Amino acid sequence: MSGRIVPLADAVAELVHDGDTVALEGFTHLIPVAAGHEIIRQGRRGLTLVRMTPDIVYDQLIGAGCAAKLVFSWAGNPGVGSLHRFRDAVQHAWPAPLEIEEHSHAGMANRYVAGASGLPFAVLRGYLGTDLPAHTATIAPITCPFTGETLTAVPALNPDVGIVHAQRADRAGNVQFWGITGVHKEVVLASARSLVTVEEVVDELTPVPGAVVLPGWAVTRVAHVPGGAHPSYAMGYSDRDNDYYQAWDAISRDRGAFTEWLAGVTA
Amino acid sequence: MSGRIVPLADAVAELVHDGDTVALEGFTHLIPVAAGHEIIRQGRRGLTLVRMTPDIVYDQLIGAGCAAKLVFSWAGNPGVGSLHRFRDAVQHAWPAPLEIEEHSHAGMANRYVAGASGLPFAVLRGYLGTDLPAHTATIAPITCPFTGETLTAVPALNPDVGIVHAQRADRAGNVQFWGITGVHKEVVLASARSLVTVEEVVDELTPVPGAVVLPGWAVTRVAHVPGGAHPSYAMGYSDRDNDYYQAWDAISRDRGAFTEWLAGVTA
Amino acid sequence: MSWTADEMMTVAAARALRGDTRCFVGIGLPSTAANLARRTHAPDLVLVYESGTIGAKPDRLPLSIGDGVLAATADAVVGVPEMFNYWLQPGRIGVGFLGAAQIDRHGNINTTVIGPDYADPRVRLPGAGGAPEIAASCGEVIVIVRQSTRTFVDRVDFVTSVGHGDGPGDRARLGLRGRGPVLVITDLGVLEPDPDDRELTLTRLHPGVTAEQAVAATGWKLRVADTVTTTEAPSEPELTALRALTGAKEHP
Amino acid sequence: MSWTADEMMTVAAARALRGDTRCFVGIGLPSTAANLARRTHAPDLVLVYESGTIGAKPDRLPLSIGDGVLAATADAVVGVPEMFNYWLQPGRIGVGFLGAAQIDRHGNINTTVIGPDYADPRVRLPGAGGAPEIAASCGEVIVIVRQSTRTFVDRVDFVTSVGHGDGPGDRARLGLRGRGPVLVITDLGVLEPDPDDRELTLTRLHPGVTAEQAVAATGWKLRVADTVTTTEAPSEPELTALRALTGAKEHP
Repeated sequence: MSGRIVPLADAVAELVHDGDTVALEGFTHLIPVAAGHEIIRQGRRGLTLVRMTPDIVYDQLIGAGCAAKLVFSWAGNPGVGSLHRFRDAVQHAWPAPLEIEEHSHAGMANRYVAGASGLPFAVLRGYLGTDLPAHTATIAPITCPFTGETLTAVPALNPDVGIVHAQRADRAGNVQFWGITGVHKEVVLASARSLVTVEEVVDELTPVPGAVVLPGWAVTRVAHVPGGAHPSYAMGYSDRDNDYYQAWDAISRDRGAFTEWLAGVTA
Repeated sequence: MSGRIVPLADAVAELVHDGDTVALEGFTHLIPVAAGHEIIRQGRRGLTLVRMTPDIVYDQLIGAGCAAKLVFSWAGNPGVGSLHRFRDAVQHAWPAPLEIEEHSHAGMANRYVAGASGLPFAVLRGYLGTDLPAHTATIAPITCPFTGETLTAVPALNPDVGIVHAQRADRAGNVQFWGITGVHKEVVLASARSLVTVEEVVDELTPVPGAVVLPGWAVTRVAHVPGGAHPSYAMGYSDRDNDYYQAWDAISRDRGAFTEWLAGVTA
Repeated sequence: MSWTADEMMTVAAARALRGDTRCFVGIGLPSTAANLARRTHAPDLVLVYESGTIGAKPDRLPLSIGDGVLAATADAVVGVPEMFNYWLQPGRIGVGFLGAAQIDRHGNINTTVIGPDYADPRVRLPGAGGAPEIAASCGEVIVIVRQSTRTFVDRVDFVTSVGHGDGPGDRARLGLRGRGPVLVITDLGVLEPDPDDRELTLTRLHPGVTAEQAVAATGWKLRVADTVTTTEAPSEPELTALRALTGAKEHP
Repeated sequence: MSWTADEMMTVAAARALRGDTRCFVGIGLPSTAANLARRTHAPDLVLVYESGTIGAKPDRLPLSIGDGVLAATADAVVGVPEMFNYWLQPGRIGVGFLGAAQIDRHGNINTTVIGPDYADPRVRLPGAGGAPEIAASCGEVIVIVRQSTRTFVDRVDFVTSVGHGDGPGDRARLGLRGRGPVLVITDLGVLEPDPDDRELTLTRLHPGVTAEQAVAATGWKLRVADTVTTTEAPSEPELTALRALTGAKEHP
């Protein structure tokens, strides 16, 4: 079973291919940033990137030219401001045009739920009266067969690869995470292949209040990457590096400064 | 806030009225049996009883004449056999006719999910090819607006009253339960009014691995009823009384023996 | 060691579970068989109970589907909606074990009512439980049921769970994901769906049982395979492990 | 003590939260206001963050919507799908706090794009996040936003979150559960929808601000209520609590 635990570079090389639909998730917490950097290093191109809250790591992937399309619900530097690489791609097609497919959080979360559930779509009370349905083809009305009420349907998200960061795995590849768990479980279960980077590999997963455990057989690969969520955090292991979020604003505003940052990652 | 915690008899008198739709849930574990007996004692009539797995306590409520209708997915004495009072009601209208609305577990669970979510219906891959849709009006086909695939819709369950048993509450009425949690959260959130009977009222809910906490403001009433799940169990507090499940078979087989049992409850 | 027909049936069912399969287990014979498999040849078998326990490793036979020992020893405990939606429905479970009050020649199962009139049943049974979606979504289904003309009927009175419908192509037409019943294990032998027309066919007999007995215990004209093999008798380790689980005294 | 316009805005927003309301809080000014309310006049206020924390009791201002202090002090932490489906969607949350890049005369909000062409925006904004469903499902909505002609526009370039649509009856027609924006709190004063036609109307001014200033900072011809009240200036306890939260030095 320990064959499930591999080095990060091997896992990314095995799982992520040009043109894939890839979701790196983590709602503020446990964002798999190191895995994103590895995708940049391996020079993947033409990815459809999926994420509820594209933030720094997606700004980096977009600026590095990995992405052809972004499926998302809120793209910003939380607490700081805009994502300048994302803006530059949408507004000026730099370094490449970026197609977008835009939803709300409720819609994205339910798309993952449908994906994890083996259903082709999910139903919610959402988007009604907004301008989103006019610009997003993946939002459609649906009628309740019992009450006749009109609600909204969104199609399932089933990424080729789902990637999250977690606190721990045991040697069999069972994964445990706690704190703000976001859509971690859903993205792993919705994806055809999955990678979980972890702070620590332990002999036994002792129970933790609020913890979610994903059995190893539901995960494709696990990689041991301490600090792999930086500048986000892993509750019980690290704190959020708020200064880095601030610093990113200046780096990302300028194509030159960004290119220099990028050289540092791919060196 | 402590006004939320009241004696069981008061809670049942306040929340459960003749003709109400009432769900007592608990998947093998944490079944609110004492609350069911209190409903019997208070002589409620014409109830629509909802429960995934009607077992002893529903056999008792049906035999006592409280129910006009049963909405369910599996009615049996788990590990023992049939529910004889349920059978007698369906086959011989004793003590009263019992209308039934029959689903599968997947359908019932999703009906509670829709109810808890404020949606009029849920979608699942279920019932296809079975004879259930021909006999249950609350099963309908629904078409995915994106793929054209036909799936199954079931309407939300929103009981007037949802009742569950739990391990603990704090004095503000926040409720905590762990182990097999079934559809506890869903039934409380789906119901217009709710009652949670608890083994213990504590000053503070210390975290427990695997525990679910329902904030007090999401619960209508809490009653302190140690042993209130007997003959089912409350993990960490009591064991399942398997002998009682066996013994119920003989009591319930015979109208006379049952009537004698009933006299003991209502005495 | 001698053994009963029920023990043979349980051992045969246990043997049908291989390696690290995920197995959706109901209480009763399926649970006994799955726990026996985990203690003998399939220690990595992942037991999944509809009460929400994934990867339970009970040290004794659970007495109900929601036995505390399941939650206490599981890799993960999830709510019932999650169990059906995230784990069963998408086809993550390899094998589903089902029982039956009636089973017909195409492996369709009835656990709802006996008699022609749903509204006025001759016998009211417990109903569907998790079975319809287990039968639909597991990679394959194994049925364990004692064989008699009362149970093995030409057409079930009520289709609670779809086996092979009316024959080839029906599962695909209905959009059911799994392969349906691949084995029906009884106290007499084993029936398998014919590869061509999906009719249940006698392919194996337990030691000491004749094809005539199996045919006589079936409510339709049971087809017998050209080659009928004989089940290997329960081994001493199998019986010892089984009796340790069930607490049964050594059989006379 | 003197105070800034932003401090006045935050204090006014905090005061709008009463008793044991459940409040859906976004990061930034809404979070500051909600935390201030909990520390001053509304200790039983239930803070709900879209990251999944219910009843968080942070001892400092959270720096992000998923700050560890929220999970560590919450009554319950749930997954994001559950937060939106079980807690927000059915209308369990009394008050939703929203910001805006643009807001129009009927309280509709834009946080998506500036400019007439969605496909080729003048400014690409972060997008919807949780806002459309917060605006739809909370009992009522309070908007906090600095007032300027750039932000207060006759018609938003993009409706990200519905306020009062095009006027009376639109929310009901759309099937939106909550009452929509009941207060728009700015650095100049407070706007409220007219009870009849739902147009945002100036009803209150912060101390030292004139109606002319508010009108001049609005991109449509702002209606001024017959009676415009004056906000009570921030009290010393309010300012002390606010500055303790934000770490701001005492103002000049």
